[in-house]
Amino acid sequence: MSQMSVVEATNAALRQELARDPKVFVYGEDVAHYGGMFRVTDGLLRDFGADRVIDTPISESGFLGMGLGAAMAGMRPVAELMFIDFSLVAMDQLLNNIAKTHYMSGGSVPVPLTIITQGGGYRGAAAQHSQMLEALLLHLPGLKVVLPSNAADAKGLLAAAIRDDNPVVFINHKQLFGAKSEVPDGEHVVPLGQARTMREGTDVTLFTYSYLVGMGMQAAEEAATQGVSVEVVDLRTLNPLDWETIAASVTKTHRVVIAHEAHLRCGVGVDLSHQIQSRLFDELDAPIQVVAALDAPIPFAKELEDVVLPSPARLLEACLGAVHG
Amino acid sequence: MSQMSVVEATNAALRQELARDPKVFVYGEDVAHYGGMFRVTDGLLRDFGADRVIDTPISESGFLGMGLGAAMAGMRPVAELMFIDFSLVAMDQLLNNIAKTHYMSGGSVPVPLTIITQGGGYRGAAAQHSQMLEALLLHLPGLKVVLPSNAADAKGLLAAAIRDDNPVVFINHKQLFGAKSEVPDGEHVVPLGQARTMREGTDVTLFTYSYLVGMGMQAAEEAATQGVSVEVVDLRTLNPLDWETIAASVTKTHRVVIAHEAHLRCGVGVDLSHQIQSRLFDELDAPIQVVAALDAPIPFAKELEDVVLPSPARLLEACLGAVHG
Amino acid sequence: METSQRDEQFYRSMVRMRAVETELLALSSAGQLRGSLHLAQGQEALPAGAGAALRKDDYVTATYRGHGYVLAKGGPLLPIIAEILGKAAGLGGGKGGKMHLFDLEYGILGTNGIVGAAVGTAAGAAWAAQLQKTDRVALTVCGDGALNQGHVSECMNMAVLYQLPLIILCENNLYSEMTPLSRSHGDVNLAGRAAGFGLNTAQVDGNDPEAVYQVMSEAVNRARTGGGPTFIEAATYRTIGHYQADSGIGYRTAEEVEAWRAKSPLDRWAAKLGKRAPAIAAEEQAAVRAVFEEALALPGPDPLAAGTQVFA
Amino acid sequence: METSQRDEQFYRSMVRMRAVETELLALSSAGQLRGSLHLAQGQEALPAGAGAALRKDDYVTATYRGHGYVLAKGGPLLPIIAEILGKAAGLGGGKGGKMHLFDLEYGILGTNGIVGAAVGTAAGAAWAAQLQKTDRVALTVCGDGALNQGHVSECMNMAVLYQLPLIILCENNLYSEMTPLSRSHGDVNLAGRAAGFGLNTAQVDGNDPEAVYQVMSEAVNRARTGGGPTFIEAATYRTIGHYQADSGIGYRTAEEVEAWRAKSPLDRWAAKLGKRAPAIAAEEQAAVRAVFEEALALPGPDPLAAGTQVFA
Ligand SMILES: Cc1ncc(C[n+]2csc(CCOP(=O)(O)OP(=O)(O)O)c2C)c(N)n1
Ligand SMILES: Cc1ncc(C[n+]2csc(CCOP(=O)(O)OP(=O)(O)O)c2C)c(N)n1
Ligand SMILES: [Mg+2]
Ligand SMILES: [Mg+2]
Repeated sequence: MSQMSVVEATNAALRQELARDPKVFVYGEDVAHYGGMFRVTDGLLRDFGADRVIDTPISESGFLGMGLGAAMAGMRPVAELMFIDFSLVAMDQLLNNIAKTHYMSGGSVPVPLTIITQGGGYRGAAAQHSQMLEALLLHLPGLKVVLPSNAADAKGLLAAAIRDDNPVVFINHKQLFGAKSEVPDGEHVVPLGQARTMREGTDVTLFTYSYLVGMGMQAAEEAATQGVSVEVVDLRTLNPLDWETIAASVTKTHRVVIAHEAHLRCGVGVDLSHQIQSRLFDELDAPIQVVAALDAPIPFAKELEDVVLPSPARLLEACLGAVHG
Repeated sequence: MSQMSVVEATNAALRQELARDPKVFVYGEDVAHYGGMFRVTDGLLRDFGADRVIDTPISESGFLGMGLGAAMAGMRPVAELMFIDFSLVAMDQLLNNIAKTHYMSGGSVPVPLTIITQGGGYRGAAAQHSQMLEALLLHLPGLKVVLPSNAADAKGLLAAAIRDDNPVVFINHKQLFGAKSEVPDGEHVVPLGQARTMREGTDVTLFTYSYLVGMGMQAAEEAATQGVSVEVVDLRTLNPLDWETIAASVTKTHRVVIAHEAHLRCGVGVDLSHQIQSRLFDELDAPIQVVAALDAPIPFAKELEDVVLPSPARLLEACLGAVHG
Repeated sequence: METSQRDEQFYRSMVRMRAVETELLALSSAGQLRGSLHLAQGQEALPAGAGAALRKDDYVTATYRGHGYVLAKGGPLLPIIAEILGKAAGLGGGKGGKMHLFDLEYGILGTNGIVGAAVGTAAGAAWAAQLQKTDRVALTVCGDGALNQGHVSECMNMAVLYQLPLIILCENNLYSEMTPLSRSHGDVNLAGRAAGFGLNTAQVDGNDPEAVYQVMSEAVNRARTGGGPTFIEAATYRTIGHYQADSGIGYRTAEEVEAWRAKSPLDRWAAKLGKRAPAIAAEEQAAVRAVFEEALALPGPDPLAAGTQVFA
Repeated sequence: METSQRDEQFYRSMVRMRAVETELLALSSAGQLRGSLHLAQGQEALPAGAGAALRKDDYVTATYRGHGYVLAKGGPLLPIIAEILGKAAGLGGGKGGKMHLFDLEYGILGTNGIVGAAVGTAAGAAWAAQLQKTDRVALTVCGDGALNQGHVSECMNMAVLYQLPLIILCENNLYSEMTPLSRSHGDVNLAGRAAGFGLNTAQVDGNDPEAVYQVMSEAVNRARTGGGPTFIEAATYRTIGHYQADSGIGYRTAEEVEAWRAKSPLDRWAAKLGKRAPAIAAEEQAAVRAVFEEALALPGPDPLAAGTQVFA
């Protein structure tokens, strides 16, 4: 085990996979010579060479399309999208092409393409640089979507993503980049599709992921002092979902809060809420609550951003509300 | 009243608004000289001239961005996106720019831009020409989204959309284009945000919109012969939602089915399902069911498309299931 | 191959493509084929010439109108036709359909329903070939109108930047759907636009398979030997409508269509082959008809397959 | 206006912009300013020269680095600074922030955080001006790197097609973030790329406000009189990092940065104005400082405003 930041752990996964498989190459804006805007690709060019680590122009649609083609032609490309907000200039490649190719080809063409990116707010980056857009990627079938909440998962899930024969979008959170925690040394792979129970509880389950896992743990601790036992589950992978862990927890606590930073409407929260109520209706002792961003673009000023984005207080309130009604 | 197809009614709304307001202009691929791939803009160039009806290159990102700029500069542009599937090449303009401008400007810059498009399957148009993508447009705040189910609404809702000071996406369904029904002559405007109860019922409410309204009516009729009374509500506008009508119906029937053609995950169905269960939990006598496309891209072959897309039989089954458990 | 042999090959290829389209149009008119059908009558010289310049292991991506390139790549006819007809034995098991033909074995990385989108795929395959240090090349086919998709511009720049072994074959048939070049392009010099990105460029009579073959061969050779990408502007015309429901008239004058019909590559090559032509044509047509008969009799996909193969 | 008057105006404009950036950088370093701060030190001649060539009712869109153009458009300073500081009295009530400045009265249709995205907005405003039969023009400012966004290519073509009264001012500062032109552009001749789309083009020393003013005036005049759009490639350099956390060194040599510092337009114009310069500079700096003091004392937005103004 070593103490590592999420950036270092992400870098370690890229190193691990570059060393392991000559088909892997990493590319994106400023990733090679500069080492990545967020240092995620630091040193890779030096250690793996110019054929494995490549700078691109600011052409997300073009270079994701090229990732698709390269994947079809036998490579295992890892593309960096600097901010997930910029996925919107490449949505056609992501959703009409990358996500659909395997199916449209009748299963004959695998697309082992990984896209690493980051999202999230809380830093005054305003409406176009603070978003969480995982729901857009989940609505149309064909992409796996992964969001680690800590360094060990960043390493292990990214390794699994790169080894997966499907397109996977791996989303870090900018607030977690510097967060240090224990990461297994040597080969470390965390299978996609396994949620992780971060804290056991009996009164209510809080399902969450990414940066809000930490907030959820805070809220759970505070709730405990108020006599409410919160189980916190880090979903980790949103497609595939770990339904077993989800169902087991719901049938234990009978009360559910789902929290994420993205917007409410057509988001992951309402998605999971519906799946739970439609499959486990009789298990529910209270309405499912979803904590999400308010229905407004992310504002710049702190006074406003604090209101729009979820806070530990809102998570706590939802957990207590689920129990006390 | 006149009998009109949805295409004719859409055309009538464009004529009505072009005649009414010199700031309105209509543009898109093949819309002017040819009169539109689906004849929606037939005759407009002849009747309103080359300054009001304009052909564009195949540059959806560019021309929607231009619509935004033109709207900010005092026009009321109406852009046609030939298929909603192509919105994906313009998502950055739609979601990072058009949807956010009014808010980012602190309310100082209105964006009276209307986008007309069409979606939907059931015609063997395969994975890239059969989609319903309204959920993507709803996830991020800032766009109004309208989907008529008949000719009268097509005319009235489009007129309201063009008069609205906000960006509105107006989505026809390709299966409805030829569907004729009664349309009020003369000025006809249907305010945005009003659902319409198409059929009263007492056992279960079916919330739906667009092409599936017709399927819902069919299912309701069949259910009636089996002793189940289905209330069918055409949502018409997905943002804003008509919560009053929705809540009134749920508190009447206590059982809910939501049906749409789009995919399930992070779609409109799970969205509405969550809103209903979180606000009206105690009113619900049964789990809410969502009928949606199966989790696969829309396949080409009829045998497969029939399975992936909702059918009257699946709607009926869901309604009966909601009642009989 | 000698010129005379090539002439026969071109003619066969063009006749085969026309025969396939004739069968498809008949099926579509009879209501036996779902969805839109984008035919390429008048443009057959392009796949014929381009296909002959490629190796089996080279890559190809093309448009919704690109089935001709799939045929010309040399793979067996039955799985292609079966896919277009939506059969279980089709290349994509009936899931993809006409606009989405994939065949890894023959380097077919997709025809594509989104204008311009296939250019990125081919550029990426060219990138892979380069990184793998093979001498494979990638061909992507797009229309004149597709140049107005930003995605294509992005890829043109990257093709030059990385000196990719890529050929962009632009079928300039003067129209994007029903809109002429003059109402879609600020400057109708397409090769000039590509040259502005630094691409090698060439212009060619797209109705002459031999000319297409020559210019393609030059571009392929350049790409194979590290000379970078080439943009080829090919002048051509579809003598039929944009898709099965379009008459092709109204937005184009009858004279214009007639003038281009007179330049039909099939007729030109029939004349070239002289007396040999009818027998060759009959042979190809019979072969195509046989494949259609076989394909039409095949079973459709199992409905249970609808939910499979979303993921590998 | 006479040249000497203009020289003073340019100098004032550049000093003002530098003073604003100096204040912002200090606030950011002190942790009193949220988010990323993209400064334009070294590039001040461009807004100074371009702003002088525009009327109040002309339109402007620019990048995350575009606050200089907002200042140079002539609107009052306080609401601009207040927005950058996230105050209720800011142009956007604190909702937009630094990267999203809008002021309809002065034709400011947005600085923009998405590379290239603002080009469409300006092209659309130019379209509106044309359709409304006014003689307004629109200026959009983008970087060298932004040309690699497909959106920009699409708009270049449409600007020519519709002969829009649009000026695309491309600030070629040789880098997109930390990546030099040679690793992002297959062909580094940016004006050449634009010419391939049929745009009128010009190249200019972007560190010379008078030269920028002249070339802009020509383009503006052409646009006002129906002569269509112009692409201006301006050679310049940011002598500071890409954003506040970037030293600007490492991916650029110290010599390169120094060589460009020596071409600083502020120094050049200070020398030009001679003895008059220090007093002018002091005056502008004092004015800016006063505005900052006033703005910093203003209240932040009411948290209740967070959910309002999503829709009109
Ligand atoms: C992004 C996108 N926009 C619009 C369309 C609709 N569309 C299909 S074909 C076509 C015309 C394409 O013209 P061109 O590139 O010249 O090719 P051609 O059809 O003439 O072979 C259009 C606009 C599409 N498929 N994709
Ligand atoms: C679509 C998109 N991709 C990437 C970015 C991240 N980004 C911000 S500025 C920048 C560099 C832009 O370079 P250039 O256009 O030359 O402008 P400059 O910053 O040099 O003024 C990049 C890549 C972005 N904001 N938007
Ligand atoms: Mg064409
Ligand atoms: Mg730059």
